[in-house]
Amino acid sequence: MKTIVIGVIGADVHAVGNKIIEYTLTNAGYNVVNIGVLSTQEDFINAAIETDASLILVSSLYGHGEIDCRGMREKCIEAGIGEILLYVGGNIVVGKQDFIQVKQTFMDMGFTRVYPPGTPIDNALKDIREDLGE
Amino acid sequence: MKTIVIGVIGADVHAVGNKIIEYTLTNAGYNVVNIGVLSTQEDFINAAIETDASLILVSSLYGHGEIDCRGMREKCIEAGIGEILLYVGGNIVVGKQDFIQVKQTFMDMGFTRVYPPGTPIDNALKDIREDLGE
Amino acid sequence: MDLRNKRIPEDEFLRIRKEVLNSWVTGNDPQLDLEEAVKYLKSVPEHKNFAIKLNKAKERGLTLIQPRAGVPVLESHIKLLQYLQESGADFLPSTIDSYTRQNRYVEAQKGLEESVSRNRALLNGFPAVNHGVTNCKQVLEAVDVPIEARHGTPDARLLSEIIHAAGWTSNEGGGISYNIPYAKSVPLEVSIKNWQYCDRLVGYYEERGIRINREPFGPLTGTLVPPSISNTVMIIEALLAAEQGVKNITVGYGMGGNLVQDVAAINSLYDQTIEYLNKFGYTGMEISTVFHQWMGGFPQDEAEALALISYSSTVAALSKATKLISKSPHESVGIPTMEANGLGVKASKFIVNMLKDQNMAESYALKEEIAQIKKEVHCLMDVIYKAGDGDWAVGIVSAFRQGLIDVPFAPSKCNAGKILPARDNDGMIRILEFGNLGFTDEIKEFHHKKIEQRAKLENREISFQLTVDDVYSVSKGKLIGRPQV
Amino acid sequence: MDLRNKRIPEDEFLRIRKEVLNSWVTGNDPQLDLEEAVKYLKSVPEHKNFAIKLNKAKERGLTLIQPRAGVPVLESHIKLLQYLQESGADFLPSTIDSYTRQNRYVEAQKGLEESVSRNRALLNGFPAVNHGVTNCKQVLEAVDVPIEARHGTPDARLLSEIIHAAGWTSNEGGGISYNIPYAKSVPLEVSIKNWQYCDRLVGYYEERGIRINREPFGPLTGTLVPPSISNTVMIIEALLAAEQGVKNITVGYGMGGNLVQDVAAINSLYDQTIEYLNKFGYTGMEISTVFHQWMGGFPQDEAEALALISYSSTVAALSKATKLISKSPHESVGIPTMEANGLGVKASKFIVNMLKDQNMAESYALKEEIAQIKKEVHCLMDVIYKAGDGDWAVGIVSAFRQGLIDVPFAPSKCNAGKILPARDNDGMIRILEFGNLGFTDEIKEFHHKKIEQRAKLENREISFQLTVDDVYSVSKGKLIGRPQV
Ligand code: B12
Ligand code: B12
Repeated sequence: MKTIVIGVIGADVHAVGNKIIEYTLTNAGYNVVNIGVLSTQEDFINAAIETDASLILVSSLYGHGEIDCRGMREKCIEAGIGEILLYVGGNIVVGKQDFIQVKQTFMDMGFTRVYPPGTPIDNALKDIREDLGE
Repeated sequence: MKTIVIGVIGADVHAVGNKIIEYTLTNAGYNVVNIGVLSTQEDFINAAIETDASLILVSSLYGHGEIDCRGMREKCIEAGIGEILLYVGGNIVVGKQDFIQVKQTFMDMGFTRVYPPGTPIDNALKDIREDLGE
Repeated sequence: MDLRNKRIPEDEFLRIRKEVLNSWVTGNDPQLDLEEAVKYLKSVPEHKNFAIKLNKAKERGLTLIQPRAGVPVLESHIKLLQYLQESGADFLPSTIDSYTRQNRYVEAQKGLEESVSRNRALLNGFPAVNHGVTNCKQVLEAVDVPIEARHGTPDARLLSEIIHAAGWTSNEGGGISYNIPYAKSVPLEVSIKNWQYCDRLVGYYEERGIRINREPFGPLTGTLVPPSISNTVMIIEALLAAEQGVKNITVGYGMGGNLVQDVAAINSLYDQTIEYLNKFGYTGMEISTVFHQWMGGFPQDEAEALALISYSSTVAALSKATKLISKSPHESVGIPTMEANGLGVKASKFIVNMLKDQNMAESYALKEEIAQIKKEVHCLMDVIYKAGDGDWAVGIVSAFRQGLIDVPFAPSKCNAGKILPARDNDGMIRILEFGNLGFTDEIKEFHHKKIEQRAKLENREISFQLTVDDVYSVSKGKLIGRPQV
Repeated sequence: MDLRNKRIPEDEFLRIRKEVLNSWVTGNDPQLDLEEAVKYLKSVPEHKNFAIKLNKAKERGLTLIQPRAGVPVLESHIKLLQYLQESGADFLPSTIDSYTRQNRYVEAQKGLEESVSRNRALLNGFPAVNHGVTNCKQVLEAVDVPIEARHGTPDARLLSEIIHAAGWTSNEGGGISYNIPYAKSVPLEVSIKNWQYCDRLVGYYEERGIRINREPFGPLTGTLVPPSISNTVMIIEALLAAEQGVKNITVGYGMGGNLVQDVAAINSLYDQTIEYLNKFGYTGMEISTVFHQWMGGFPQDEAEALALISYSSTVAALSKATKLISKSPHESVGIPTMEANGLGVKASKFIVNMLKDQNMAESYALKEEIAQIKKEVHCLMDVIYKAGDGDWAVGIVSAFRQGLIDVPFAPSKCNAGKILPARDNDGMIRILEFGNLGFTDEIKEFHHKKIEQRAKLENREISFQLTVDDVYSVSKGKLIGRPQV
């Protein structure tokens, strides 16, 4: 059973989606480690190391995602899990922005997959299965 | 007391605005001759001649205004009232169109004043007073 | 003219039919052969049959959405309908242009051709007669839901022939509701006779096992019509249609604006239509209701227009009407673009879904208003029955002539045009000037008191100014046209 | 920590105040001198005073509109507020960014500076603390209606000092409502103490004749919160505020979606707030209510979002709430543009105007639901009172710790997070899993039966899946998350 670390990054307290994601991924057969809201990059990385996770799934709802996610890939590399899959989704920037550009920004930061607003977790299950090789 | 002929042109049956216009212009001190809905260009012109009117105020609500109003100025000239003031208003073309262009079309047809959708008759009173020289 | 509320005998119907089909070239289409038409109509799948889809919705307590829409050119019209279907429309319309409504097919042809050549709509609807059966069939075949013709035609005989033969299983209109608000000098006898024909056509198909829905046009002038007046017209048109053999009827109502009065209107409309049909011996009838979103002047601002559309939908859903006719955010300006029309459908659909499982709680105020409307309708029906010596067709003509029934703001010369409506302090539509309206003194007293209360609160005289203010008020964002303070 | 529901003595308040003002550089502004501040607040004209404007609206039975809005840069923020005022907003907000809410002024400063330099908002609100009194005054002076700070800050002491000294006459929040949904590990004792300070500040001004409004945050997590739970929190925060000398309180409620339950919730909230304030000896209180448009996940489609906004406004208007917090058609995507926010205001305003003269008719269903909510609130209040041995502050902390009161989906560790809500067959929010919630068996039985009826109709087990489906449903255009058929 593959392990996925989930949580909500930064000063963000949106907890509903997080609880639904935990429920959905668990139902889909994954070992879910939920570090909850108000989590730092370090919280995610430490949890991933401790649980030997294959994927870190970052939620950001409140708009500060861009600031909060900067340098996360570098921190993963420093921590020795440079190759780990990094997803981000929710409402990751402030306001209604052109998503092509937003996606590029986060891809450039080293995220593996970047999701537009309103993508329910169910729609990402296919990607997860693919990336985790199942 | 100056006379104004009002009516709704063509196959148009929108009667509400017409009744309100009659009421408003009468209250404003004009002699109003209301030929009602479903009126032809000839109906307007005949009424204007019979009552020695200073202004013909054409309403068109249903969208066919452009077809219905073509040649009206020429008919006035033929009938010997070529100089009469001709107003048109309501929803004079089909759909939401750029009004600058619409206005030009009707000015080219020889209308004195052309009003955009949603201009209540009260907003035209100033123009009427001005044009009728009061 | 010998008007009676009697089923047209088949031989007479077929005789008139020849004349009707001869009135314009597209009437000569062999697809208008009745056997052909029956065959084609039988091939229309159930989910595209208006009557059947309505029955199912009614059974499940749903409110389904239908926009208004029609453009002259065939391809554009199909594209428009497909777009609306994707936006969530449960039923599709084809709104017919105004020349066709007046049987001015020559002008309609000109407008159609110019619309093609100039690539810009010069007609305000789809000229179905000029298009003929083949094109109308193409429209039906291009979509996946039932289609209805929506128009405003005093003489819709040829139009009705063409659309039904093309598989359109619903036709809006009626001898009263498509005359009084839509014509100036067509005698009521004539339009009623014409619509008896349209109904008889539907009856003819019914006899051959084909379900076709008929929908009298409830809103009339769309402007401050007191519910008892439009409901009375609806019931009479239902009786006239039933006599000609129509079985599936959707009676309509245009929103007034006060939630309680609107819900009461739909409730009493349904009850009393059934009551009168039963009482006069029409059995096996299938009755549903249609609620029209606000039919008067709309606000210009598109957010406000969408708000009004949403509010209308809320009222419709709470009234449990089976069908809801939607408007668009362009309403006050002109025929909407495809996209604007779609927005109206989406907003409406969202609301009816949100309210699907909710009911309007029974309340004293609701019961009272239902009772009031029913009392008024009974009163008017009695008066009309007497005026016709027991014949509804004769009665309604005579009642209109005498002003015993009277529709505010109607252009028709057959209408007395003496009553003046206005809102009371709750925003319910009442009557301030009765003309010769066939109300009892008790009912008049009730209305007068309601209007008096309002005038008192606003500290002004009872006059036409109340009516004028109320005509404008909703478009200015208020229900009641109170003086500014 | 020594928490009690007791008014903070003035000397202690002034002592703490020094610390508070020292926590960030803008706290040293001489305009924060209390005499200065009192003078400035006294110069704020009546029409810009939140409390006074609310009182007037309540007296006239109006529902006034307030959007949410805040951008980091001063000039843009002012432009935004002016635009919303022109769109019809009766009250203006300044929504504070999330770093400020966590007292992370360094990051807020960084975000503010970057927003200026990159000419693009990098903060999700207006960092009022970093801006300081002068800038906040500029905001107030640029508009013509009262301003309130809206945030979600467990420790809003410095923020409150700055905004009130700048003439903003309302502050949203409370020790419970700005902790449980907005924080993870801030102890409830701490946030309540902090908010006692904020309330005491308002009380201090009250004593000097300045009316300031306080508004506990009713919606909590905005997600399927049963009305009795949020109402209980509201009443307790009102009691805590009153103890500190606050006189003008607006208790809030986030729309659930069922019309009857929502109207019942506002009605009982108002009644019971007054009941408890009276019972516990707080006199001269001015209580009003605020209704929040749908606070859960919004639909993506903008027409649907506007429909939801309009429906929410309809419910609000029928509930006769004094204030309505509006959303925008961009809600599901991100912080709205000025224009999108304005559309929400316009649509909301249109609806409340349409319904101004209409009342929700009294019905059996409404009475019943009011009685149910009141019964549940009384039950929870009793439990909390006991848990605190007669002290509301102690009681609420202890009740949360034990899960006697419990908020669904809350991130806070002080919250048990054991209850699971779901809708019943009418779409009313009920509870399917109680955890340790302080309900009597009778109340639990009532909820259980309601949920059971729904599960039965849907032919499935009672489980968390109901809750999950209901979390999504409104954003997908249905009130109840029923399985697809
Ligand atoms: C009520 C109404 C009806 C009623 C009319 C009842 C009746 N007999 O009067 C009914 C339901 C029957 C009806 C039918 C139709 N209608 Co209609 N109707 C309306 C509606 C909703 C309100 C009109 C109204 O009464 N407003 C209140 C009065 C007081 O305002 P008013 O009419 O605008 O008049 C004022 C001003 O325009 C101005 N004014 C008018 N004339 C002039 C002239 C001058 C010189 C000046 C200065 C000012 C001025 O002063 C008046 C008083 O203040 C409008 C849309 C809207 N405005 O919201 C559509 C609308 C006019 N209708 C329309 C259409 C297309 C039709 C139909 C063809 C079919 C249909 N789609 O349903 C038929 C037409 C039948 C026919 N042959 O004419 C379209 C016209 C489209 C366009 N121009 O692009 C509109 C705009 C709706 C839309 N967006 O599609 N309609
Ligand atoms: C409920 C809500 C709240 C509640 C949250 C309660 C709680 N503690 O959970 C309250 C009222 C407290 C709140 C507060 C705030 N909120 Co809020 N909130 C919402 C709202 C309405 C719904 C969120 C929700 O629960 N949806 C339901 C769940 C199931 O969906 P979800 O959260 O989107 O998660 C799903 C998907 O996004 C996806 N997903 C999530 N993460 C990931 C990751 C990956 C990799 C993938 C594939 C998928 C995925 O899967 C989830 C399950 O399907 C949204 C707007 C909306 N969506 O309609 C705004 C919204 C998220 N909030 C917003 C903001 C700004 C705030 C506030 C800053 C202040 C404010 N303006 O009110 C504060 C923030 C406080 C803080 N420090 O975080 C903004 C964010 C703006 C932006 N990004 O531009 C939004 C978008 C509203 C808006 N348009 O302004 N909020």
